[in-house]
Amino acid sequence: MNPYLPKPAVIKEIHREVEGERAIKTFRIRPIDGNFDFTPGQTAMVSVFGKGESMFAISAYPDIEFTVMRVGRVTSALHQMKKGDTVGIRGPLGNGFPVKEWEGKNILLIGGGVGMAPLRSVLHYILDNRDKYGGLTVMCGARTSKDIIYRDELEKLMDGEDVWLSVDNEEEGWFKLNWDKPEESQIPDGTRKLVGFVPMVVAAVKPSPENCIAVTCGPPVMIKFVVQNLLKLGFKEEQIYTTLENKMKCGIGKCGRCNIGSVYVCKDGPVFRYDFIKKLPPDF
Amino acid sequence: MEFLCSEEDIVNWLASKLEEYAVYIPSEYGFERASSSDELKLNFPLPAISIKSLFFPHSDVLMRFRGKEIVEALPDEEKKIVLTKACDANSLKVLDAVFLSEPVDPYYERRRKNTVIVTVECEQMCYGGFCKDIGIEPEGDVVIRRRGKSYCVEVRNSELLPEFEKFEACDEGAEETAKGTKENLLNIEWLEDAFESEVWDEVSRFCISCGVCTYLCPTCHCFDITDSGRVRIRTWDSCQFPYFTMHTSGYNPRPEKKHRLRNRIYHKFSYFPQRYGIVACVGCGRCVRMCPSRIDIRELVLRRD
Amino acid sequence: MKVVAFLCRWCAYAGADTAGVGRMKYPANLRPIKVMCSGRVDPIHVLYALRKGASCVLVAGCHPGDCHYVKGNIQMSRRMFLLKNLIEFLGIEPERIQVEYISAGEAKKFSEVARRVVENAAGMDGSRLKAEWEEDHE
Amino acid sequence: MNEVSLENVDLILGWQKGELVAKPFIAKNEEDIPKLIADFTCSINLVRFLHDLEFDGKAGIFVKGCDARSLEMLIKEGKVDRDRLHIIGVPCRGVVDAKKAMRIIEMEGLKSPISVTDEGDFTLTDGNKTVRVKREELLASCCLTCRSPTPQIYDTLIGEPVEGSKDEFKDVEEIESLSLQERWEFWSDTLSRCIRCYACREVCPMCYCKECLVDPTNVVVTPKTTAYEKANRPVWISKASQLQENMIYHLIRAMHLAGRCADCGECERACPMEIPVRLLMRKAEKDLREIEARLAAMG
Repeated sequence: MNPYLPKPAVIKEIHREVEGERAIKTFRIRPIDGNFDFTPGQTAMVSVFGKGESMFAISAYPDIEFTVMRVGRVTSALHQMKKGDTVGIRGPLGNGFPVKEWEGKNILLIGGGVGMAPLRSVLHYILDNRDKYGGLTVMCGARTSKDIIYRDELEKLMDGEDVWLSVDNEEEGWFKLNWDKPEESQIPDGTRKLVGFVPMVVAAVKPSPENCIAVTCGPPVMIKFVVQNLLKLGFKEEQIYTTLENKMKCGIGKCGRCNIGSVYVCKDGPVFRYDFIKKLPPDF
Repeated sequence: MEFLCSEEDIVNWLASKLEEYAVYIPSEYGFERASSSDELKLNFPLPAISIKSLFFPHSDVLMRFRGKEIVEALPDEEKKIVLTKACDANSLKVLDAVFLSEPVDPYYERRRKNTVIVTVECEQMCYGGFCKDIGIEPEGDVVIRRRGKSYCVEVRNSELLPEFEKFEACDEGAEETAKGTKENLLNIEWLEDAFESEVWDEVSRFCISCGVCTYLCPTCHCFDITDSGRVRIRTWDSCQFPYFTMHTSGYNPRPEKKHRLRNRIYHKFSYFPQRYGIVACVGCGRCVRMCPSRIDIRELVLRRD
Repeated sequence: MKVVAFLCRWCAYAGADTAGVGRMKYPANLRPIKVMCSGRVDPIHVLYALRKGASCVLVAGCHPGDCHYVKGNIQMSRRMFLLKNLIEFLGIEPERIQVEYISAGEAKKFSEVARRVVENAAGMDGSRLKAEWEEDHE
Repeated sequence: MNEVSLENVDLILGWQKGELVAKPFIAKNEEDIPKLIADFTCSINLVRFLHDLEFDGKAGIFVKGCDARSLEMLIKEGKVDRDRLHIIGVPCRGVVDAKKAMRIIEMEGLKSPISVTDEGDFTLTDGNKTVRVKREELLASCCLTCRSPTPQIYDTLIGEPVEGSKDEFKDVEEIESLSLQERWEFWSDTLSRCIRCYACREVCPMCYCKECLVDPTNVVVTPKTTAYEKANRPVWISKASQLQENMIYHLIRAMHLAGRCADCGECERACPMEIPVRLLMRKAEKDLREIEARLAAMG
């Protein structure tokens, strides 16, 4: 097997998540030969022939979906593609979340912006195997309500699960958290839509660390403060998982650009436990 | 097993292989395929471009796109004999560790298998080189050492043994004395807590972020994959280039040359040993000799007397 | 066999237009590219055309003194003179790069130049600068 | 170095002793001053380092004749502020090319450390063995045709001015005398060696663009760069080290340096594959001079 060779795959469905300059679309892709087994949190290389390939987190389970923000050459080319077009897909790559290990525990998913994408695969997996897990809490934040990806899906989920949405700027109908002391915010019962940065939401909602696994993904600054607040709430470093990202080319730990210390994010990651990340050299 | 041969014997043996094998011999700039026995000799320079170019060339077509079809472009298999020096022969251990570990790189593997490495030991370290200082010993299927006017040929690949049995055995005592017991001068323990050290500002001050050190290095193996027209190619890349690690968003985890130089040193002497158990430097001295800013890696990793 | 022609929007391209209106014939393998000024033509554009398989490149601008941007055409001619000399120095026929001055009214001159350049290109083998390995040249 | 002091400058960009050739050095304290050298081993053109040198007030810089030419051009192009520099001119009798020296060292089997002395001709010695080398054999190729070895701009001049030689472009003419086919063979042989390490570009004081036309990966991306912009950057040549791509790279570099090249020879000394990079620049220079002369004759 040539690990550099992508499989041809067909775009089955395209869903527009966010419009505008930093547009986000979700692509459902099916490899022509059908085989593609992965665990939540794994990634794959998506090729646009002649333009290049880029690494994306798989954002669904068991469907193969990629949520792609338009930022560069490959992503722009992807955004111009239509249903039925052919792309290349190479993977699954990386380690994925240890979802089996987490069975019987409460799960807390904290996502910011397009960082919600890898968490959605975990979410789908847990919903598929709902009886194996304890409580489920989802916190998803974005700049404005229009920037929240998977909003419909998350709003539907609010009926049965503990789902919190948040935006950075005030919007009508959204409850504003105490800006200086978020932990003292009096969130009215039943309110699930908040105004405040994601780390503030964590501080305000105060999820219990008891038998809980926290998974966070988003911009580096957000991750930093979310982790700080989780630790304040009594979470242990071993209870916190996050994903890292770096520039990647090969995806199989050979091309040498995504290393943090001796770890290759593409092969040994992208999922890392926080106590492990702390031991890495600060080179990311 | 070791055999005593003259230069002529060895050249004749190589010449007898010319038909079955592609025999590569170092020239000034790189490895060149010998077309006749006249080109075979045991006295050759250390080429500017290292042995890696034979197995991991600068530019390599990975695949071609024809419409929706993806056509794999694997290189042809080739039986090779490569004449080389100890440093380059050792670098293959490093490259093998990277490219032949799971998942195996088929482009490298195809070129690498069926290769017979014939290493000619140097009598003295070349200018800028520090192989013997860091304990590099000749590696390969056949190791040739000079013994006065003749050569002691150590055949390590048992398949080749029958071809040498006609020669007289080499007495082993001579070999021991020649090896000597030189102290290993490698000094890399200090790297453990030097990540934030000011040393990196100091050594990288005149670095110009070119790719000379990495491109010439026999163990550097970073590469880039790009699409060019309907062809996907793999090319050498250098961790010293400013945009090597830059995300598309513009964020760069290693924005300054001190970060990049630090990464190169750590990769060779800390990260690589952690991952694969060997130091990724063979002391060939190419980077020392060719650095346009005269940055000398020996000052960082060798114990000074 | 193809010839890429960079034509100044103010004169040579207008000249080509006039030639078209006047139903003057010129070879179809001349591929015109409209530029705002012949001075906009960077050496890389010319070399890129050759790399992509063009046999010949024509750069046509206004007559000296007539440049819409005062001296874009003069800069172009200097640049192309140097580039021609350099490619000749590397062993590539300098005739691969042709420089002409054609005004908007000179439809006849345009069709003559086009024919001459194409004929000239037809007489030469493929350009040595064509990147054969890339396989992207239709 | 009695002529040099840190009185009016924040630092001095100079050379310090290195093996074979001098290393770049920044003198910041009085103790550093004696470490500064200026001799036949100072081949590195320090002007290139001005682009990212940080200093308060003024900086001193050592320049040879050719370095001064590049500095002059940078001042003209507004890249360097003349008022913030104290230029220390060093009349130069030619510098050693490290690669040429290393070739002799390998051939003669000299052992490190090696000292080089200039006695009209050069002497290389490792203590046991001494080799005398003709001056021309060890000098950098650009020194053999140097027209102004004495800096044309300076604040302090160290030593006596040196007379330049007349540059007759013999090396260029040699290539020009070949047929088209022979020239192609020569250049395809040398340029197919290019590994695109970009040392020639990075070492060049005149190649200061943040974004290089021929390097598809080197694009300047700021937080404001739009996705459209990033997606549509032209990739003029590929990263592959193929003859045609290499040729276009070197042609474009020659075009961009035509009339600006100071002929300091750094590109050629930096090239690990010994490609005569200078030759292309000199061809452009020669043609430009011919045009100039023709225009002057026309009045």
